[in-house]
Amino acid sequence: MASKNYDERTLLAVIGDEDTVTGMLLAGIGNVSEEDGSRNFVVVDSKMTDEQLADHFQTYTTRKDIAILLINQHIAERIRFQVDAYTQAFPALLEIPSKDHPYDPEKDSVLRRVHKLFGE
Amino acid sequence: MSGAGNREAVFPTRMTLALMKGKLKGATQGHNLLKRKSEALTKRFRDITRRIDEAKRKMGKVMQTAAFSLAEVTYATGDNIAFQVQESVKSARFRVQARQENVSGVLLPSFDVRHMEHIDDFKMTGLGRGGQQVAKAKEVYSKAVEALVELASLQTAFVILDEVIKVTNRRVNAIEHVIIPRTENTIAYINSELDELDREEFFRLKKIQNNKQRDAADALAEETAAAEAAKASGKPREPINPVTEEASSEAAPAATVLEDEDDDVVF
Amino acid sequence: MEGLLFNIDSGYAEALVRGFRSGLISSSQYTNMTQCETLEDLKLQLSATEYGNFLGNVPSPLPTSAFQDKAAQRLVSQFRYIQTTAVEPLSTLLDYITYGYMIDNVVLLISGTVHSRDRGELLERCQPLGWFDTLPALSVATDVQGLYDTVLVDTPLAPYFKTCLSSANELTDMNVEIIRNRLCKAYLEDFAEFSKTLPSPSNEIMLRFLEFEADRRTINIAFNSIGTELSREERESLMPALGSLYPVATSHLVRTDEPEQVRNIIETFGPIELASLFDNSNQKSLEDHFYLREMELCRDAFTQQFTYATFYAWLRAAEQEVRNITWIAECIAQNQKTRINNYISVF
Amino acid sequence: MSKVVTLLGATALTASVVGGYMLFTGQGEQFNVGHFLMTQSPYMWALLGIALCAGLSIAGAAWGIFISGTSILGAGVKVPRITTKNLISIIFCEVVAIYGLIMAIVFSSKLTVAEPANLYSKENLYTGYALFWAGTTVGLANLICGVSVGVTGATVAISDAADPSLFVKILVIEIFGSILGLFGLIVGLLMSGSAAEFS
Repeated sequence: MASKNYDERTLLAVIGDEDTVTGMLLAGIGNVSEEDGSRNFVVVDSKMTDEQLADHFQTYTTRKDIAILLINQHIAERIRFQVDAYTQAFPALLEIPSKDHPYDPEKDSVLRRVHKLFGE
Repeated sequence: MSGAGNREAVFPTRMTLALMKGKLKGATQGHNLLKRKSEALTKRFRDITRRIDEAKRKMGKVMQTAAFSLAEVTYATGDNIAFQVQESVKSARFRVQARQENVSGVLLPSFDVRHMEHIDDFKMTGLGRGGQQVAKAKEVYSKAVEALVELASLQTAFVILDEVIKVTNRRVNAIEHVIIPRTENTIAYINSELDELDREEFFRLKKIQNNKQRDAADALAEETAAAEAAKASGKPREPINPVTEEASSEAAPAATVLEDEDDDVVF
Repeated sequence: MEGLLFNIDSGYAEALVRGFRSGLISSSQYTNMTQCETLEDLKLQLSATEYGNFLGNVPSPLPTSAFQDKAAQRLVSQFRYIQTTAVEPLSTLLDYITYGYMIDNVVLLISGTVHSRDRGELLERCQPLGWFDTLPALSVATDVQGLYDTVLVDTPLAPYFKTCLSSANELTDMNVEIIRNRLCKAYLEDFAEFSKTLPSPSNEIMLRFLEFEADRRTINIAFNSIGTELSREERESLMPALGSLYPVATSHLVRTDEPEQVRNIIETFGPIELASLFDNSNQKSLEDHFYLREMELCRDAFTQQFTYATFYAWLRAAEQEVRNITWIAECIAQNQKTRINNYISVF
Repeated sequence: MSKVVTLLGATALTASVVGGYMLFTGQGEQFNVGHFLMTQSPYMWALLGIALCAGLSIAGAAWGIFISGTSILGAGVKVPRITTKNLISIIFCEVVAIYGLIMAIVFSSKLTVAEPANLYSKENLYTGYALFWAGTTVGLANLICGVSVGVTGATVAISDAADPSLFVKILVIEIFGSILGLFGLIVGLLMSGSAAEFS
């Protein structure tokens, strides 16, 4: 049963700023569902509220066809509480840097756990 | 002494003792095995953690290169293709497939990249201008996403391993600090109870023997008296009785209890 | 003769444009800019140029997009200023320049409409230079015919759409991109027709620009259509019937399926200036070469006074400058110092 | 440009049609240039010369000022420092008008009242023709000079705005342009010098 669960998860999803999303789409991860037109990517701009963002995050973490969820670090920062609370293995949550916000390992929820484990 | 509180509620019989001894052995063995599993997993875990740490740092660089290729596209096309790209998306070309890997009995998923070669949503992007840069950006980003997928595999493994190791460690600790001491306590208790029982039995036997000897002495006295009186016979029954008593006390204690009114009614 | 009559209508505007052109960043200023370590430094460097404190209102940290947005805004306001001072035939020429952006906007709206996106968001993304009053109404249409009948017939782009009407009526992504390129072709050809009516030497210089633009489109389409399912006829319908490659090289180019072949054809049939396009030493891409060539043309155009081509050249040079600034900002922001000298300094 | 050509063509056509009509309807002898010249008042020629001299000079100057003025204004928007310096272009153009004005004054000093009987005397006819052609020479020379100074002035303004070191260099060219008007002036003076006042 579990393996069947994995098999259905073939997509990557991305929550990010425009440039990141564009790049990911160029790589070919974009998918628009034929049934309901739902997308696996969302562009976060300054107009999007934190609630909307949290909703998107919720949607993507509960969708059954997503294997990996990529999220820009500075966007994850806005919903840090939720991101830190998320510990499921599937979909894998990955914080990625964006163009304007270089990667800061100190903020990454997983890396923080890593560091905690090593007692750093 | 914790013996009274932390033990299993069992009747201190020899069978339970054997059972408990088996259990203790099993627990010790399980503890060893689990400990080893936990160590193996931890080793793997540390390895993965280190790789995650590395990969995460590397990712920063990879993503920067990728973002830069997008800057080249912007430079070449003169305007932002973001919107165009978002609109022409239909179906994912870049997919992943989860594969499972067995590490010390733990199924760790890892993602494999699958390129759907026949799908290309952006064939037309940059047709009039900047097509080469778009193609290059596509390539660079594909590489970047591949690196991300690898990282995601590691991270998923990390999350799962973390969980599994926690569970295993909990089990190891449970066995080490709860089950083994309790079983040992139980065994000690059963042993002490059995010893007690033995002593009682011994005492009882002694008492019975005493009684029997007294009876025998009485009988002898009577007999002597009788013999003296009549000089008749009736001795050979006495040694058989204690043996039968002891056997029946093991096999069917109820009968003995009923028989022996003066026995301890502890059990 | 142009000296006698040109200044009657356009002397002021031309001098103004030349003033703007003098304000373009010089190569020494570019060199200073490439030495910057952070975007704040770059902002400081830019404030020493004509840009002044155009980034004054942007809060820190500066995103690179701010450089692009603000610089583009500034360019648009300059262009609008020129437009308000322009009279015939300069105003028509400037209108023609904006048609190119209009095409982009129309295509943007069409593709947005196909995917039923929010209209306000779409309009925000439109090129301000290509704005026209009926633009917001575009999003009502669902097929090309409807689009043409309801909205576009009133816009200057209407004649260009004629070539697209014959094609498939349904709007899909593929079509949208093809429509864009067809429109561009029709636009370029029409622009060239118009340029021919300008007094000499404006017509000569303008044609040089437009033929170059046509060559660029042709080569790009030839390259980028390799590996797509575009038929020969379709490819041909996208390549402008203009420029130094038309008709001989163009007819060969539609039949190519190998990048190497494209190169051979251009080296065989094309003019000598285009042969250097494929020199990919020092990391220059095809696009870089095109920009370099365009900037050479711009520089040449400025040496001739009393022509309308000055305006076109200025706009192109200023656009290049916006790209350069964006590029340098990107390079600084992303620590890619090795590539930072890839900008094209115009003057 | 084409309008000018059309206009010239139309004029030539009209002239030849009228001329042809007169020739072929037996009035050919009215085409008598000598008679025409002999019967026109020398005052007419003299005044026409003065008018052309002043008018064309001022037209040239105005055109020049216009050409360089628009450029100076336009360039001055972005580089205000050039406006004062480039007033010299305007002055050069203005000088051309002054040449015409001076010549017109010199010419009009010859305009004295002649005896009606002597009106068509050789001297008076000569004075009339001399003033006419001197005025035309000065006027045309100044017209072209004004335009040339104007065009160069526009270039000076724009070059100066782009690169201040170019100002003097191109100004020299402009000065040479403005000297052309002086040539017309000198020749005009010489031509009218030998003409006596009307008597």
